[in-house]
Amino acid sequence: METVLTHSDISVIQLAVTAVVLPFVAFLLNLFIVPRQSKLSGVLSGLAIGASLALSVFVFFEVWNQPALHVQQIWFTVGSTQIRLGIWLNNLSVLMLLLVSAIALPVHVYSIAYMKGDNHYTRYFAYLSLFCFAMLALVVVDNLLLLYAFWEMVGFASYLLIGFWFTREKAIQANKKAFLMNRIGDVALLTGIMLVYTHYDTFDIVTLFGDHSLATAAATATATKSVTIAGLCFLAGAVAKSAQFPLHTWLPDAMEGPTSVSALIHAATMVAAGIFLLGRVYPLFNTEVLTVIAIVGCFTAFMAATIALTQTDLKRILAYSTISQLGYMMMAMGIGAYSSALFHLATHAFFKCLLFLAAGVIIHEMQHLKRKHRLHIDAQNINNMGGLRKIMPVTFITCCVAALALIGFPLTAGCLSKDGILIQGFAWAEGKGWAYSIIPIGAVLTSLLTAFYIGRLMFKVFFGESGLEGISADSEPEAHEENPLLYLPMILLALGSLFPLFSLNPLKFESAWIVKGFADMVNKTESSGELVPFLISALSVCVVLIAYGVYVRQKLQWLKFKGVLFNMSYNQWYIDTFYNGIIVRAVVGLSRAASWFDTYVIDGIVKLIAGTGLVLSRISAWIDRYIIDGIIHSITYFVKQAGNFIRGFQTGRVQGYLFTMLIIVLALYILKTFI
Amino acid sequence: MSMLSDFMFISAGLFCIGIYIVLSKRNAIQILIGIELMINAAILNLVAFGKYDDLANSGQVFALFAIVLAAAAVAVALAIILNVYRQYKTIDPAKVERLKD
Amino acid sequence: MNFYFTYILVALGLFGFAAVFALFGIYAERKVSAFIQDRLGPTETGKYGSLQTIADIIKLIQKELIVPSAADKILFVLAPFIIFVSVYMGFAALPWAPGLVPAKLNIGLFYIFAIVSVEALGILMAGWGSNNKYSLLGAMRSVAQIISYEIPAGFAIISVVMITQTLNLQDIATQQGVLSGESSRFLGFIDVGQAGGILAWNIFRAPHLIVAFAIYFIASLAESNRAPFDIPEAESELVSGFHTEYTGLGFAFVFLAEYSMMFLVSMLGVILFLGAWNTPLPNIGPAHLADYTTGTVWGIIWIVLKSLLLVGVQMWIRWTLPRFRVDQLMNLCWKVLTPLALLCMLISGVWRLWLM
Amino acid sequence: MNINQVLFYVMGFTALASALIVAASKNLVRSVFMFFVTLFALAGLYVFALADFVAVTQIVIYVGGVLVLMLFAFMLSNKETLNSLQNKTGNKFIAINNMAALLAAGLFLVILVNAIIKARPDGIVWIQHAQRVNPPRTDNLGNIGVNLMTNYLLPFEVISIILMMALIGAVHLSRKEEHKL
Amino acid sequence: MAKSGAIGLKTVFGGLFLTLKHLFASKKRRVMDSVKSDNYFTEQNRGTNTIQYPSQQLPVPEVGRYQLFVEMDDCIVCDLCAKICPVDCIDIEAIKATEAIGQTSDGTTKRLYAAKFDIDMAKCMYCGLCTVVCPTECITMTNQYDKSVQELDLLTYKFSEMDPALAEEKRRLFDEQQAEKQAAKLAAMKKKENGE
Repeated sequence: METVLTHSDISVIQLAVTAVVLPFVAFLLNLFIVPRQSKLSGVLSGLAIGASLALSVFVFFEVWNQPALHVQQIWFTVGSTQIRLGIWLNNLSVLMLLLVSAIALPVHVYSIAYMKGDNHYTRYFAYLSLFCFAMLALVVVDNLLLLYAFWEMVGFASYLLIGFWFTREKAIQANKKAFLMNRIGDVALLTGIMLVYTHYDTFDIVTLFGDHSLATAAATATATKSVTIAGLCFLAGAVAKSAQFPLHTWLPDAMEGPTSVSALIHAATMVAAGIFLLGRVYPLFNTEVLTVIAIVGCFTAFMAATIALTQTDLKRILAYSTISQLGYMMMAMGIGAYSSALFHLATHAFFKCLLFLAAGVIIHEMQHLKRKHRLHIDAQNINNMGGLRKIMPVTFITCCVAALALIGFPLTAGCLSKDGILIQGFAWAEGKGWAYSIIPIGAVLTSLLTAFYIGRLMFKVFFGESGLEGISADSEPEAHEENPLLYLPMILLALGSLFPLFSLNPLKFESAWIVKGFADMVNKTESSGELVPFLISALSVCVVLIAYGVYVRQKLQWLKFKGVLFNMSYNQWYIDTFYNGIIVRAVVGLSRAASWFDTYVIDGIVKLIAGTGLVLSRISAWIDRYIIDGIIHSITYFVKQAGNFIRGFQTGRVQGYLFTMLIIVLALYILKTFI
Repeated sequence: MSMLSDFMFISAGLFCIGIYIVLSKRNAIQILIGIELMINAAILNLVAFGKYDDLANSGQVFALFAIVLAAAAVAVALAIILNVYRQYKTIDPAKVERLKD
Repeated sequence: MNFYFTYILVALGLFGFAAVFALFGIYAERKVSAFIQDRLGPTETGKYGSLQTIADIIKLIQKELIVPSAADKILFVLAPFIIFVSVYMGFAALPWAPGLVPAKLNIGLFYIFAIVSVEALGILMAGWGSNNKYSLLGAMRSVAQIISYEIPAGFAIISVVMITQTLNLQDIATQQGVLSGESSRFLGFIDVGQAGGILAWNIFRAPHLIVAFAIYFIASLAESNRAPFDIPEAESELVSGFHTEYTGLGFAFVFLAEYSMMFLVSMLGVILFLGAWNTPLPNIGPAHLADYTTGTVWGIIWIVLKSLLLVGVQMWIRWTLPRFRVDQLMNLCWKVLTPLALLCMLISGVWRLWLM
Repeated sequence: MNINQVLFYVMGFTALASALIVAASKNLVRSVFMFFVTLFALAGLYVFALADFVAVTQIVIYVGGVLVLMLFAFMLSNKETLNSLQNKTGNKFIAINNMAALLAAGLFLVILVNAIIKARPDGIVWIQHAQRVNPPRTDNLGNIGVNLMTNYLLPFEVISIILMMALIGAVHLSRKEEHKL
Repeated sequence: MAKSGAIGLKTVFGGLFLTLKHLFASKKRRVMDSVKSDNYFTEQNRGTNTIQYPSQQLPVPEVGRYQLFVEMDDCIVCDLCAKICPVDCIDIEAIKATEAIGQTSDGTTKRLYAAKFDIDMAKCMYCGLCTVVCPTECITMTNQYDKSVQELDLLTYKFSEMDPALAEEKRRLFDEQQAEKQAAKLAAMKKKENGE
């Protein structure tokens, strides 16, 4: 794959590398040089990511819809195998590069205000920069091993950030959970990489999945079993990282981290890494795997949407919404709507990030109220909110934009991407039998559920009266939303959630440039393509109106908030309970058994040996004491007596000895000389 | 005229004075001085003879060794004297009789 | 018998120099201390108080020599002279200019090192002879300090000797200038044998000799009992150490010895490290600055100037730094200076073998 | 009788006389300081034997080290002598209890002198040879150094080890810690 | 170890350069400025601080409270200052005059002679109470502060100009007047007795 690179291409790659490395520099500076709680750290990280964004934009325009850029050098050599590493910039890479930095910048800006006064300000930004570095690096590297390394680093940064407030027990539990869940996926991913390596003898992504690649040929022609398994392994990795069923439960718990972190990592970027991974290795998947992907995605989307219906925690609702939307993307990948999946990834990043940032502001406000009135309430419970639109107009408006985008309301970015998925879904199911059409129908249902829960969220938070007794929010005289650093990013993201950023035609998803950038895997369709979006939009509006009726007007009381379905949704389909009850208990039981074995069987044998040794040594001690010591004592007795006898000759006076010696010398000399 | 025998007479005198000090004194440090005098008498002889050994300089070299050894001996001896003083509160070697507390 | 006469004249000349130096040294010290402390110092006796020391000496000479009744009289009276003579004898081997040295000794450096250590004995005599606990404590401290600091100083000196390969001070001096006739390399690389000047000085011949010089300088401060190593005469604890009981001429001699010692160690440092009587000006191309400024008179001027500079630094340090505590003093000597000096010696060996 | 010989006999006399005072003096401190004179005179004698390096070493080690060490030890330990310094008794050089020692030392001196006279050291063959073939040189410093590092390398190294052992032993012995004898 | 060494070196050189700065700043001499001057204290941080006293003097405020001075013409010898003095350094001996002997500058009539008005400045503690109680403000503190003398006695300042002979004369006169009065009184009594 050695292509001749022109000078400008090399500079583009250098710029890309710079964009990747800048946050790392910020991380190192924050970690080692910048003093704790220094205001500098936020500015530093923000500047780094800002510069990265600028470079990414440049790189994007250089690479987008141009031939992919690729440089390599030898990393290390094992035997005759050369492992190369390098940078691969194709449409997918630069899109992700741009997306990550574009989302990260507003979050950084927001964080500067949001984390103000925290005791570990510098540490926060260090972690954030580390995450950005890992994520940016993840999207540009061309080597599976390196990709795995950065994959792990992303997970690790996420772990650090979830447990950022490490004094909270729940945060510790959440980050452990996230880490362990991710670990399952990571192991699967590593297995997948190994399988790919044994099969194709290379780690090089370009060789594997680029144009005219090995995998493309393999997937289409000879779909061996190992390739299928490798595909499933990659899927499992993506499932864990993107919080898909059945490994999704870490994501809601991950909301224990700072809200800005949730916005950046758990809504917009890191969870998208799974989708990105699927996109990177897409040629590897054969039909079976793709179907599995579609099923998993569809099911996750539906399940998460139903759970989101009943949750009361603001951030948890958004978390489940994220899971649901990621399921959407997953499903799109599975049905071959590659471009739409990525398109949705991009649009979703904007509006979900915005929703989280808004949630952060709202929670901030609630905590403020809580402190002010000395209440003991959960600041994140939406039942305690209400009527906030009057005191937080900017948040309200931006939130509305995001919610509409999430519903897929026309004129928003979400409408374009979501409709694309739905249309392609119907097209895919067409002519394959009724069973296949469950998937697009599930998607539509999910879409309606989405409309309902987001409507519920909006109405509970912004409309009606405050959930807090005796406190009317609008009687608060003081200024809210005072910090422009908080709402400026939100406004920017809200603008990004509207259609013009992605397409000039608000109704036709094919005209979006992201869709055009990727060669689609599904044939273009025209049947019912135009109808579906309008139908769904109309239905969505109806659903929103129902929600309005339920939560604002307090009508439609026949909707029960009890019952099996409600409980199932409220308790998140009992998945966590299941995990705790079955898997954890099984592991604990196994370890108890092992412990019993250790205590009684192994220790018993050891004690038996020890007892034998003890008896033997008692015997030898007796021999030692009476027989051997007896001999020695008798010898010493004789020596002692002899010594006592000789002792009398020794006075211990050196001078005496010397004198004696002198006398002897004199005597000898006299004898020798004169006699 | 050679002064070799003069050197030797001086050395003999110093040596005998050293012997007298060692034999007669009741103070460990003075005894040490006597020993040092004797060593110096020996060194004087070494040096005196070494004058005629131009090639190997054995006299001077061994005089140096002797000086160094004497210094080392003094260091150890004084340490012992100090220790003895701490134990017995005297430095008269004749009074140090008890071997054990 | 004429040369005996010369010997006596030289000895008298050195004594005269020591006395005159002490005279102006004391005056300079008082002035320096005064200026450092924003005072004026002596101003009344003579112009700018320049005759103050002479007045003090006249006063000291007039004073009665008091010997404490409980003192060991012989030791008490002898001690100041032994202290002074040991320092004074050290001057015998110091070269002043090319070809101008009171006694040409093969082992001049070793001789100075040995004879100066006799000073410790004099101090012990003074301390014991005074029969005064402050004197004895001061003497013990002083001797312990001198003996301890002789070790790093000795090692620093040896690292020079290993480079120069001689104990003859005149040879060491000659090697560091244009008169050496052999190549001498700046930092072991650039040949400055012909150019001479400051770059040919020992301190620049091998970089580690800069460290050795620092060690020697610190140790020499301690050996002459100067601040910050003046715990033997710590006024706040021991009145004034071993010379508490001295008056009149005895005190004058102790003082004379202290200032002579200052000059001696400075001059030795200059000879060993700072080019002795060599000019700092190098030959640059056609401008033979080094050749112009080398000679007997120039030599004396240079060496006195450099030594006075070092003496000035000693004074400056004395009036800046606070006194060390005993444990800090010994820590510095044994845990810092001695290992560093050993390291210097090691590097000297390697340097000699591989780089010269 | 040139000035060198005069100086030599003066030195020798000083050495012997000061050594006698060391032996005779009741005042220990003075006798130690007198010992210093003896050592200095001995150093002078070494110079006459053309061993100036040994002479200087003698001063460094004995005067600078050994004597000071002795004085230190004395001042640290000897309270009795400190007291006896105050009430000086008469200078009894010839006392009854020292007669035996004096006699032994005197007899030994007689024997030594006798032996030296008999041996006639100036007539020893190799010394006469050496005087004829290569008369003694004064600048033998470099030669000593070379010899130390070649002929006498083994004793040199051994002595350094012994010195180190002695120092460690001395330090160990004089530590303040309590240790059983 | 290395860190403490670095700190040591840093502080040593810091100190050395500080003293060097002072050493070379010594050319500048202190300006003899009054306390009132604005840069009185900044002046002390520059150059040498020594005041070579006899030839240089700091200006002293006119209202300085140093040496006591008595304007004898205004003194009415009331003895208040001697009574209030906490250290008893004022010693006054008064002689009653036979008639009013004059007026002070503020118009008070003087009726006593001061045979002795000594102030022992060696004892004085400069509290200034005497100046406060003086009814005619004749005792004041001046800004003279240099009172170096050869003998201690010279620190006792005598303000009374009356010589002993004159004092004796005035005493005698007063005694005579008293005696006359006594005599007259006796005569009057006798007369009364006789008259009764």
